[in-house]
Amino acid sequence: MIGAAAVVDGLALALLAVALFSVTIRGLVSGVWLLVVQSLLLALVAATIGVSSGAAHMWAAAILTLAVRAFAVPAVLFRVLTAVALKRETRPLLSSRDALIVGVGLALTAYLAAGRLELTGAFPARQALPVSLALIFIGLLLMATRRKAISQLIGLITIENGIFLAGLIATLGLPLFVEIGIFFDLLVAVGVTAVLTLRINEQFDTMNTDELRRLRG
Amino acid sequence: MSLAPLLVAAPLVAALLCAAVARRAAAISALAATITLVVGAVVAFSSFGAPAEHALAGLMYVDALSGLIVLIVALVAAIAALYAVPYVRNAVGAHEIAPTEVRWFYVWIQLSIAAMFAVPLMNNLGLMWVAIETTTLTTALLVAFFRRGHSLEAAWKYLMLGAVGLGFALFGILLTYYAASHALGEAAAALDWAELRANAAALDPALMRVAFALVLIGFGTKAGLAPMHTWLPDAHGEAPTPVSVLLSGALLNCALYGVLRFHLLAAGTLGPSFSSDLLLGLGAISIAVAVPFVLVQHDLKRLLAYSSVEHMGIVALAVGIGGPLGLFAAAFHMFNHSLAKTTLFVAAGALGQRYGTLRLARMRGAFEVAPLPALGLVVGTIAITGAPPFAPFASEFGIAQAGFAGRPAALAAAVVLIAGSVLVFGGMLFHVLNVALRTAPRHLHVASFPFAAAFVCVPLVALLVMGIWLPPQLREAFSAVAAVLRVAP
Amino acid sequence: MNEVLASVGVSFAQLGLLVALAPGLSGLIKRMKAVLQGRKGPPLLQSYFDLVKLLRKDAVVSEHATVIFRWAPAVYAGCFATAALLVPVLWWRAPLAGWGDAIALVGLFALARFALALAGLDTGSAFGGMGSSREVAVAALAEPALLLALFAVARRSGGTDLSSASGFFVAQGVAAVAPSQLLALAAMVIVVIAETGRVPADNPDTHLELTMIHEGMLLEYSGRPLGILLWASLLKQIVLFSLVAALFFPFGIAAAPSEIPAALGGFALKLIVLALLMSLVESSSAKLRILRVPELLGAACALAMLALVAEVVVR
Amino acid sequence: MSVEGPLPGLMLTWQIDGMSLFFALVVLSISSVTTVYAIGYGRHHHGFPGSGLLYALFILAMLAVILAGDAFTFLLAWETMSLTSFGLVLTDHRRATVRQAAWAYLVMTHTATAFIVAAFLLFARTSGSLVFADWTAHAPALDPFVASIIFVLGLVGFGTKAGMIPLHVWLPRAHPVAPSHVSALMSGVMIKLGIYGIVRLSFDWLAPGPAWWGALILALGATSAVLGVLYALMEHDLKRLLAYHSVENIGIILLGIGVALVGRSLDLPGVIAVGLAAALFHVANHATFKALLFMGAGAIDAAVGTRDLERYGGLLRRMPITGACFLVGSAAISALPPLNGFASEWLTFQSLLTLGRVASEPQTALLPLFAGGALALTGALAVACFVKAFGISFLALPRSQHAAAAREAGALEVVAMGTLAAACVALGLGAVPVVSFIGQIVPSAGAPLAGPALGITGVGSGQLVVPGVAVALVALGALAVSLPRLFGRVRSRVAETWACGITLQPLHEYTATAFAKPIRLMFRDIVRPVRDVGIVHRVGTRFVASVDYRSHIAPVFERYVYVAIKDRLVAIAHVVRRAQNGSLQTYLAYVFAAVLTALLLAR
Repeated sequence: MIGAAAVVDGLALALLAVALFSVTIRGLVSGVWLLVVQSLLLALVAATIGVSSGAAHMWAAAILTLAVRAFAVPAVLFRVLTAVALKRETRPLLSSRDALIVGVGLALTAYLAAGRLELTGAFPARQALPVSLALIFIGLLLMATRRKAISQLIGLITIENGIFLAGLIATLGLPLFVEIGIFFDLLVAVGVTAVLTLRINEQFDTMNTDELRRLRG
Repeated sequence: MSLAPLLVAAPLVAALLCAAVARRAAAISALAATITLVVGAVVAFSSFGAPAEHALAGLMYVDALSGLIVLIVALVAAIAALYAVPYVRNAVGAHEIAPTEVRWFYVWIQLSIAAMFAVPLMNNLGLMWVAIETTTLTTALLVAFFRRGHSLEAAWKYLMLGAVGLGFALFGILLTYYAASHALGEAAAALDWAELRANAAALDPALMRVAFALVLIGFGTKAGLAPMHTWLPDAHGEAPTPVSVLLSGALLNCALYGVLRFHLLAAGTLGPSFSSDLLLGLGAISIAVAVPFVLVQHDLKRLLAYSSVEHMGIVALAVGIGGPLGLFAAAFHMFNHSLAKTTLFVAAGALGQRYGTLRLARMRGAFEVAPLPALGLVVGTIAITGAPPFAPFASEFGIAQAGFAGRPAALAAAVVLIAGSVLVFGGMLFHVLNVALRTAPRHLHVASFPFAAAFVCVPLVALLVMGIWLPPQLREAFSAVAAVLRVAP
Repeated sequence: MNEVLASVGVSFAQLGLLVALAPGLSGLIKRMKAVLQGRKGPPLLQSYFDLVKLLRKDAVVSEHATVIFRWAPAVYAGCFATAALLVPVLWWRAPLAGWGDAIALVGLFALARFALALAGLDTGSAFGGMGSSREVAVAALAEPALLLALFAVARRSGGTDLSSASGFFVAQGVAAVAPSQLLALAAMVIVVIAETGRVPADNPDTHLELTMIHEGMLLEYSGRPLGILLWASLLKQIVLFSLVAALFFPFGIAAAPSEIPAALGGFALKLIVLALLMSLVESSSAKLRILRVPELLGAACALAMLALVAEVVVR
Repeated sequence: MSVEGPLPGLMLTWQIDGMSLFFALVVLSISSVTTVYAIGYGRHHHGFPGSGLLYALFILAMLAVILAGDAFTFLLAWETMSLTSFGLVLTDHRRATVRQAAWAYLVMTHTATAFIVAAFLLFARTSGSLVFADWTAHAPALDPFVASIIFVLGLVGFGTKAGMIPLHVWLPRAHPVAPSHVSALMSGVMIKLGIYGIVRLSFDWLAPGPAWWGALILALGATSAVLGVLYALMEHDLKRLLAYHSVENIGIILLGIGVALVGRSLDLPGVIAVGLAAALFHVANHATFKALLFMGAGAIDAAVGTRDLERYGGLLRRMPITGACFLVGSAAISALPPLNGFASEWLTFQSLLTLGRVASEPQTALLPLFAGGALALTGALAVACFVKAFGISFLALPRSQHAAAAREAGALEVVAMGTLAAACVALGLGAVPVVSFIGQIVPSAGAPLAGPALGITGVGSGQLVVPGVAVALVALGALAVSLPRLFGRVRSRVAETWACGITLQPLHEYTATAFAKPIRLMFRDIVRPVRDVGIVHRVGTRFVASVDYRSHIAPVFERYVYVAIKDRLVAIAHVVRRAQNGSLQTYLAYVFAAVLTALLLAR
């Protein structure tokens, strides 16, 4: 058990590192690749818990993670990127350095906040819950500081990942049918968002959300 | 054998049929909406005063609260689907919708309706979340249906904020599940409403506080509670009008339903004060935030949207006030708001198509242009802003009375309610009168609006009657809802 | 039945007395003024001659005039005649006591003013309009001053009934002298000056368009109607004097039939004193600019309010 | 009597007692006359479709207000009354002023309703009931502080409807623009229901309170009376002028109520009786003559086509019956004997003096006495105002083509006006039976009668026999014109008016503006006149081509209170609106902040 927890802790820290890294980079393709890495790590977490606890549906979760988060979603995103021929996030609201500083600050906040929540009986990985909160915060940071629609989508998926991690740790996953529903939703969400992104690109000739500031008051 | 599954199934089938039989899409959609109206009414009225009922092997759960939402969704969906027929025809005529796209409009409308019916019927809170998330996705596409820049912008913000908010809600549900699986043991039933409600007292209080806070913010975003409401005026304002009707009349209530379920749960664990106070505060903030945007507004549908923010705030505030009267009035007000807002949006949509714009500055002389929609707009505004003798006054009066009789925070909230509704009354009426009166512009668009009298007058007369006398069936309905919403002191 | 007849008789006697004395009083004041100013002045009975002459003359009526113009003299005279019956003069109880009080008196004055001001507007003459406009403006302050003063008196005497007030002060004797009473008297005198159209509020002897108030309204009247109006305004003057006498110098008023001759003498004396006062005021002051008149009347209001304060506060 | 309402435990209750009966009589009698007028008026002036229904609903709603027995029913009727009258005010909605007036009216009255709701709910909080009778039963147990809050809230709410200054601003805007039969009902009857509310509130629902309640009403009444008539004098729009007179008369009614309320605090039944009798009598009287005057104004408006006094003139020859009725109304509203306005003002004076005599505290005694001075000022100014209104409209030469071509109103209108003119006379001469009737149905208002006279007995003295005064007036007036016949017969000759040697033109006549000028100057510190003089020179010369002179009154309350509040609100709204800046990032920040706050609260 202890060994498994340590593994999960390691994986969680890796997730955090990946997320912080994604804050600093500007390339959109690499951003999506980092999502793939996050998803793989999550699948590993699920698998580890599955091995250690013997819960069969954790395996299902791992496989679903691989299929949806690591394969389907990035595939859609790559399609969009190809369609709009876009490479880099230009002029984010924060420079890479500042974004990293804020990201680390948010991660610390997450540790502080999560420390107050006593999750007795959860999977005993101490890092996992703070990391999941940190992922949520970092996702929000990404959404709030990036101008490209696709970057905001990356942020949104980071948030989802954080929630998913928390779900894995805290409750060994939701009931399977709920989880399938959530995965399905994620897939549709990404699909719908992709469609919207394409349409926005078509309409405004850009994916810059600066254009999307006309509805006020 | 409950009819409840039919409510989800019928629109789904209708959606498939619409996709398959493009030429008859409008008729299919209208027929489906009529069927769900009848079935919804049957399901709803059999739920009031009866013990809660499970359907579809425990997947669905129908009590009075679900019944009320089902009733509202059925009513609003029927009006929206029926109104969509002339609306879409006019929009095609005005080259806003390509003829080939028409069927997809109905497909998405029916899918949205199916998801909205699913929300109040789901026994499992996780699946309820899934249903709510599904409504976001389907309606986001509808909001963007016109593919204009503004619609896309609105849809984008709606989707992003909705997704983030619902993410928090999911996190809250996870925590609830965690707390429940501890209390009830590892069980697939740990997120089932009936189980949770029965064992609420056994849940971990600290966890439930955080869970409720997250769910409140999450579903509150979807329900348009301030300060998470920012997507709402955009989406409601830019969507095709039948979609605005669905969003404002039905969907907001569905999201609020989610909040209410968790409120009951949290109150079961923590006692009523924590969640009630949060609802009270958020409700009061929503009312206060809506006021300035109503006073200074340039777009008719945005005006109505901010009014929705106010009214969702009022319902939240009413539940926060609690007590038999407050809860009865909350249920009553949900119903009133949906009916009145639906009428207002239909009237606004009809006028908007005549003028070719929804900018308040360009709309005038509506009484000359289209007397019935203009009447609907003016009388509907008077009704929804809580002027006697219309039903929203009765419900708001009940809420204020409960607030005045309650604890100091409730009294303060009731004062906010009264002050807010007066200011909103002045603001909305100013804009609406300027639309309805004055001299009409010379150039108008051609747009037909058959059965205008039925769309406009029937709901207004209903609101008038309910402001003075409530049919015993509805009285029983709202009492039953109040009984479900009752939290032990 | 006899009592009713007797009271009707007394009423007409009082009315007759005041109507008869009114032009004489005016002549007296004119004469006193003349003496004070070192002139000879008109004969005492000149006012009678003027009035009788007017009453015998044909009238010229404007082509634009309506019934208002024709009936205004009747209303105007009727008001002051009724007012003359509300004030106790010789007998302690006024003829119409119990039918009307101080407030009714003020109301009658207002009705008279209403009628005459409308008549002033009726012919379309700008002078008439000017007179009406000024008349109502001056009255706007004179009336509150009069009523406040009357209130001060009434609060002291126990009511607005003029006869009982008069009787109350007789019974009080010297004790009736009080700060409030003096202040009220001062206010009342100013009101009387303004209401009777005397210097410094108005000039009864001039017809100069730019200064006149009362005369402006009468400008289109001639012949008999003018005579009636002039006589009625003289009646107003003597009624006001009688009011001052009844409320502030009621001593010597008759309580028994045998005292009536003495009361008559006393009344004559009071009138002479008041006439002297008026002529002194008129001789020693200059006519105010029309727009300064409100200040004078404002002072009257202030005095009357002070009278009330004194009445309430000083025990 | 009660019916089930739309909320649990809510019964729509109806009640009738003497007070309701009295006000119902006022509503029914006046509205039946205005309806006759409306039928005649409607032959030439068609309202919008459904206006007849609204009119009927309006009357019904006024009755329902009076007969309501609980808060909810009352509010239903109350707001129905406001909404229907709002619809009727909008009849001429193509004019911007009408729309603004109607909007201002509805918003103000709705705000006032909110105050009433708050007061009612405080009652409900204490007594646990919405039924008026329960409030009365619980009144002694009410916390004095709460009672005072209720009183002030209710006073604001009902006072707005009554048109009490400073809550009056809607009244002179909304009343003039409505069709005249509606103005007659609004000004004559509807605002009285505000008085009804104040009377119910302070004499029925609340236990006797501190004396400052009554003193407050006295002060507000005096202010309303004086300012109302002053503003009326400055008006040259006939219907606006009449509307301001409603403000004045509400002030006079409030004086009576104030006296009665102070009397109630000091437990002086005699004072209560006189004050209430004066107020209620004046309610009936004002309803009668104000409805009459508004109908007259409507007839003139219909005949001349404008409400501007300066374009009238010479109407008495052209509309003799309307003129006669208007004259009666003018005399009545100016409180001239022997008409009804005089009788009720006499009672009001007496009530003020009575309180001034029996109150022991100096300030309690001085306030009503000074209010009496204000009332006297009001009366004198009212005379001035109606000399202006009647004289400029009906006398002298027509000042416009339209006035010269004016024709008498139709038969039904004339019948309606004649009825009310007769009622003005009858209510004056029959003051004693009327007051005794009021005393019978409203027992607490029963005292001010002394035998066959209106009179104050017990605490003071002063009597008035209106028929006696009338007889004396008529007899002596007749005598005054017939006695000179002793000097022989004289003839009268018709000639031109003297205009310094030129033929009199309408332009030479005194105008309404000029007529009011001395008073405008006297009270310039209060009414704040503004004059705009525009001089146009002939091109290239220093010769004056034309001079344009306009004078108006600075709308003090509108500008410094209501417009200021509205502007401030809108300014705040503009600032707050920036929060919705269109940026998704900002919105996400709001959500994030909300989450953090909620989590903080959840700790």
